[in-house]
Amino acid sequence: MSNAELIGQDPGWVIALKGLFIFAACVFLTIMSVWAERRIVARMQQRSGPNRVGKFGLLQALVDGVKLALKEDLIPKAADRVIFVLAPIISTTACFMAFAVIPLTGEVNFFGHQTVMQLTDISVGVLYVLAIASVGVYGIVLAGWSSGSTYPLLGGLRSSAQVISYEVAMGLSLVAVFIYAGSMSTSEIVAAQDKWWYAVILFPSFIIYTISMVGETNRAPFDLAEAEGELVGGFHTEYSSLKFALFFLSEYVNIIAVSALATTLFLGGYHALPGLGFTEQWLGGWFTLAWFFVKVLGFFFVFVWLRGTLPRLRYDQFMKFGWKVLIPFSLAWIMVVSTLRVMSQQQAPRVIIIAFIFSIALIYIAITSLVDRQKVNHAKAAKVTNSEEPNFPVPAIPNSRSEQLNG
Amino acid sequence: MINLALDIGKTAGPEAVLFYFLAPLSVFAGLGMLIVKKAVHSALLLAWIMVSLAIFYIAQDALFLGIVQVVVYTGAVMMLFLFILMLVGVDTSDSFTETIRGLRAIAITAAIGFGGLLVTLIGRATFNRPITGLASVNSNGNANGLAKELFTQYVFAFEVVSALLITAALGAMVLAHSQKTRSPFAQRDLSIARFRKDNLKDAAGLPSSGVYALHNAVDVPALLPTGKAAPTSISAVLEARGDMIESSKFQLQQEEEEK
Amino acid sequence: MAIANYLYLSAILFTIGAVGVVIRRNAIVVFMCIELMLNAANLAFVTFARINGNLQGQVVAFFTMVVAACEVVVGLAIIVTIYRSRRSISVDDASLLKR
Amino acid sequence: MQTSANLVWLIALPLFSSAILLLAGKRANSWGHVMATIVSASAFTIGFVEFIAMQSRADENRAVAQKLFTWISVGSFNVDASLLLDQLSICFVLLITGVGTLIHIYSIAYMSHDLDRRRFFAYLNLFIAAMLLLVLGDSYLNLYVGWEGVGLASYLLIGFWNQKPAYATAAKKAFVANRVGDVGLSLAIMIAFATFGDVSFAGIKEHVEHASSTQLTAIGLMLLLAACGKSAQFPLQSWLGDAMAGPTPVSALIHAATMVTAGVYLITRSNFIFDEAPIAQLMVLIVGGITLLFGAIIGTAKDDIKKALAASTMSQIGYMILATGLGPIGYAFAIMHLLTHGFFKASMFLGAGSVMHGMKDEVNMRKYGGIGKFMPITALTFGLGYLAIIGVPPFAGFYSKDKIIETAFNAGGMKGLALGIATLLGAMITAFYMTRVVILTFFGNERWGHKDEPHESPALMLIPIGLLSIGSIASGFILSKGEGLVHWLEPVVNPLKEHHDEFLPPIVVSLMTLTVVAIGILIAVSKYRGDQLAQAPENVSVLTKAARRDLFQDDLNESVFMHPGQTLVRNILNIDYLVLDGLVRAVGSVSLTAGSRLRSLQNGYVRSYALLMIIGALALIAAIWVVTA
Repeated sequence: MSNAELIGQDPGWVIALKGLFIFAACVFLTIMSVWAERRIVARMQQRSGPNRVGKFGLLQALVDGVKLALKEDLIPKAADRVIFVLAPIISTTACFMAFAVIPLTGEVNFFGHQTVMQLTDISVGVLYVLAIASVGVYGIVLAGWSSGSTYPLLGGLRSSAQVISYEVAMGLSLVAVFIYAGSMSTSEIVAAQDKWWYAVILFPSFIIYTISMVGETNRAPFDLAEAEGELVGGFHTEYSSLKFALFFLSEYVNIIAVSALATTLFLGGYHALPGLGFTEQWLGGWFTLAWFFVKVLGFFFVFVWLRGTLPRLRYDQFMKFGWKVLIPFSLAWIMVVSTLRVMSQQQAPRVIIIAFIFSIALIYIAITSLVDRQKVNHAKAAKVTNSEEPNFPVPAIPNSRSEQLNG
Repeated sequence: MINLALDIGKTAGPEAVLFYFLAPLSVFAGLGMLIVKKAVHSALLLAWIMVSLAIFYIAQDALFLGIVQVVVYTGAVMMLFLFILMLVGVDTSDSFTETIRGLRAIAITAAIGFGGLLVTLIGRATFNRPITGLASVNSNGNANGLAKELFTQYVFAFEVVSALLITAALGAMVLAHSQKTRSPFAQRDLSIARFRKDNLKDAAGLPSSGVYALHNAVDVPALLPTGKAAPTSISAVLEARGDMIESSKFQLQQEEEEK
Repeated sequence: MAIANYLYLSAILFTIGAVGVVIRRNAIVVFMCIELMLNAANLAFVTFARINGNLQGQVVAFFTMVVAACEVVVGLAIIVTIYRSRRSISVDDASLLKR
Repeated sequence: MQTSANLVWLIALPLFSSAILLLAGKRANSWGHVMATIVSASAFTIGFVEFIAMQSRADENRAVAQKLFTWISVGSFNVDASLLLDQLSICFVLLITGVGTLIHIYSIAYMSHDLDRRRFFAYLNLFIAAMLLLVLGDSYLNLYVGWEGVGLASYLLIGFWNQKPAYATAAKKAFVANRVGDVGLSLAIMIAFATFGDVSFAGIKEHVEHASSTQLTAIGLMLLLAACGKSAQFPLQSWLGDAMAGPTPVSALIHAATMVTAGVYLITRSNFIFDEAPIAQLMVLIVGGITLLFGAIIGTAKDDIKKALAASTMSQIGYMILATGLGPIGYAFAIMHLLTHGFFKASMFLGAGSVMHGMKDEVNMRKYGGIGKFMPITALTFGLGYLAIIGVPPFAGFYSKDKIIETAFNAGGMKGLALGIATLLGAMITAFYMTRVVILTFFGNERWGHKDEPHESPALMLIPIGLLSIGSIASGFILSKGEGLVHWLEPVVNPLKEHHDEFLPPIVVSLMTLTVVAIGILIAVSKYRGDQLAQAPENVSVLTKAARRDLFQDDLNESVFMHPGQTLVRNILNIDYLVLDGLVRAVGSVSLTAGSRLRSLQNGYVRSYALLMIIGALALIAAIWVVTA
């Protein structure tokens, strides 16, 4: 019995309980992930991080949340009040809604009812996630605009431009998955990965998705929307108290959501790691939830890891990277994938498939070598201007000195 | 002949509830679009209407279109609108005094007549085929069915539309492109410019704002070693707006005594 | 509930959009009203598809969306260009041939 | 009818020569006049050879023809470009080429100082070609081409010195007056074609009895109008005096000897029409009678020697026209007078030219006087011409004019009496003014106000004058000997078989004529005997004043034709302006007003256009609503 049919049989109370469960899980994960992030980053920076409240400082995020909620709720005079209030609500709502189509477990016994931990299963589930993500952008844009201040506006515009740009790359990276899975339904995509994860088969897609999901969530190194040095706090500069908390929440829920989607689409979803399938049989359906969260938290760790190690990109570099690298590469990759897919569906001889892959690789090498040569040429051209003697005193540049010595 | 308004298959309860809840809201939102002063509010109301329509699509067995509606319209098109709105004259509220005499009255009259006639026309429209619904064509999934139509019967139109889309994208790029008259003023240029000035006093950068230890804000000028305020430490914008706090009260007491 | 209700809604929204095109002066709002009209037409198409029991109405609605997207892209580019030269996005200020 | 391949050369030679002279430009300056003269002489030779050949043939097949090509072929209407040389034509051919050649020779000397002599000769050759085409054409349409050609040549030659505005105006005047006559000719051709379906002389002559008298009268009147225009007959006579603006050889050739006689030729050629149209014939008589007196009276008052001669020409052509109006017997006398007149008038004009040549182009006779002493040969030849024109026997004028007077009397009844008296009166006045010219020019005291004495002209000028003088002495006698010309022309003009009763015996008429001539001479001698001739007297009779003003011919034209015409045109113009243009303007202004009203719709506001679209959509929906209701 497929997931869709199982969900179709759900009575109303099961749906309500599932929704509650997902919401609670998201909030809990947010709170714990804030703590986890601070601890991990602290470790990476050779600090201790929060360790006072509760064991290992586990309650730190909780008390922070309480403190945030008790702060004064300011609305600037220049703000557009309605939208100012509306923006964080849109943002938060949208990020929770994405979870509706994520299958968290396999078939489980839910208070005596056989079902799966998935709120709904629609045939265009992944598109739905994208749609919700695009609605989520409204929260950021409107927050930036309604604050009636320059920094938030710039931050909001930046983040919306960023999200829209990277949504394109993200959508393109998903196309390959759709082609291989033959469906846009999340549960069917998970089911299609029972042998091989798409992270393996469609490795380039996986990479593109991973990059663009970081961009999509405005996280470091792509956190230009809240670049403190440039824009103070970005779109939420004027927000305080609970409304700020909502943005905070939505950011982390978003991280969890895109991680969950990545898990679903590329890492086999709730299924166990390869070779550990026996856990599912032994420990029952609910144990798949553990596998799911392990994978999601793995992604979360990557997010934190990135934040801890990489500096922020400059805005124009970032947009260039999105439009001039990710998207063209995705398009080319989709062409390759669809060709291969059609070949295998038509039972083409293996020789031809191998020849095709080989020729693609050759073309790739040719293009990259050309690009490299161009870069070298540019560098050579640039050297000439560098060697010009500036008309003010400058300290000796080691490289140029050595170049001069070496000829 | 079947009267459309009377004999079309009545739909189930939940859809009726959905409709009677969302339809008036979307009509009000539409009317709101016309009367709100700020264009951003109009845009939001339109986005709301589009989401409502998406829900209607889904309710009418057009799942794919519903989702695409949200992705394309609410996500991309309306976001583009907001974007442009914020780029150009975001603060301008529209004036509602009509400049073309009689236009508004005629427009509203004509529109009411138009809408009224259209509604009455639909009301008495007849339909000479039994209603089949979409259950059979959607049996394989709405997206699949639509894909089949698009890539068989309408494949040529599809290709043409894709060409149109590319053309539009290129056209927009050409239209919005402005030839830069000088190369962007980057950090490097700024640095060189600082050093090329007559005196090298500021070559290391301007002093930071704020009176250290007593106050820390961008609107307070820094104190020079002599204890006097340094006006260059304040952003020119703040200075122009008059948002500058007098720094004299933060100056060292003994300086004042010396005077 | 009769399916024709969707058509009524479509007609009303279309009319509202038409009024908006005429009475609003902000070019972007005018543009949005055009989008509203297109959307109203799309609703009618989807409803027709349901009435007729085939997907052709939805196909047309799909094409409408694509064409609307093109229109918006080009239109907004034009508005930006006009704004650049006239520092205004009022459609009345763009009555160039008038004076 | 026999054919002759030579006829075309008569026309082609001068035509080619003219073209060469006009196209060759300055290169032809040195030899152009010689070539033109040789060409003219060659044409005369051809004509003379044809004449000899014609004489050697029997009466009925003397005429020769040559078809050049088929000119117009439209359904049943066929016009060939054909030439016809018959007994009538040969007279003209010889006159034109003969006098023409002499005048060419004369012009070589007369125009020797003119820078544009080559052009002058080109025009002369053009004239010769056109005039020959006129007299050689075998149909009215061919004649018409020549008719227009001589009009053109006349225009060009009158206005030869067009650097003087007055001369250019004179040329224009001649051209316009000729146009009136040309309209008459073209109308005549059209009526003839409508009536007979043919425009050739032979064809019309054949069918003339089938036509009604009204049609014939109409054709006749139109031909008369044409003749009036070309031959300077009343009421289209006014251009001839002004045409003296042209060089004197032109006056001699075109405006005395040949072109102005084309009207006589036309009427004579159309004898078969006039014989059947008594009213038209009567009109011819009236026109001729009026003109002969008219010209004579003008001639008495002119001090300009050329204009006096021109008035005389007008008067003499009046005689010829009158003669043609007298019916079959008159045609021959008209042609005879035409030929003799051609000689003596050309001789006198050339003589006048010679005088002018000697007098530094002075034309006022009152500045002459006593020139006979200085220019004896010119005076002699002029005197011979004088005797010829006043009709002293045995000079040429006596034979031809006397016959006309006699025939006029013989016309019978009151008509004959009136015509006879008119011709007699004309003869007297002619004697008067010609005597006046001779006395003023060659006798009396010397009145030119400068030291330079007049000198005799070069031989190149005197030889042609002398030859013409011989003609003016002998031609009358030769032509009338044994009624030679009358018989010669019989096949063409069909003289009436029955014989008229003679009103008076010929000898009586001759005596009467000589008597009135003598009276005229005596009056003139008595009047111009004195010394006070340098200034024209002021206190003169009304008639003299009128004559000095050309008998008000220009005033008449202005008041009868020009002013009503101008008024008519002005009114038509007003109608055009108010009614037709008004309609057009009304359409325009309605469009403009509608446009300016509708323009408010085009206000540049996109929104109002959108509103119009909505209204259009509303109308559409309403239409659907109504249709499906």
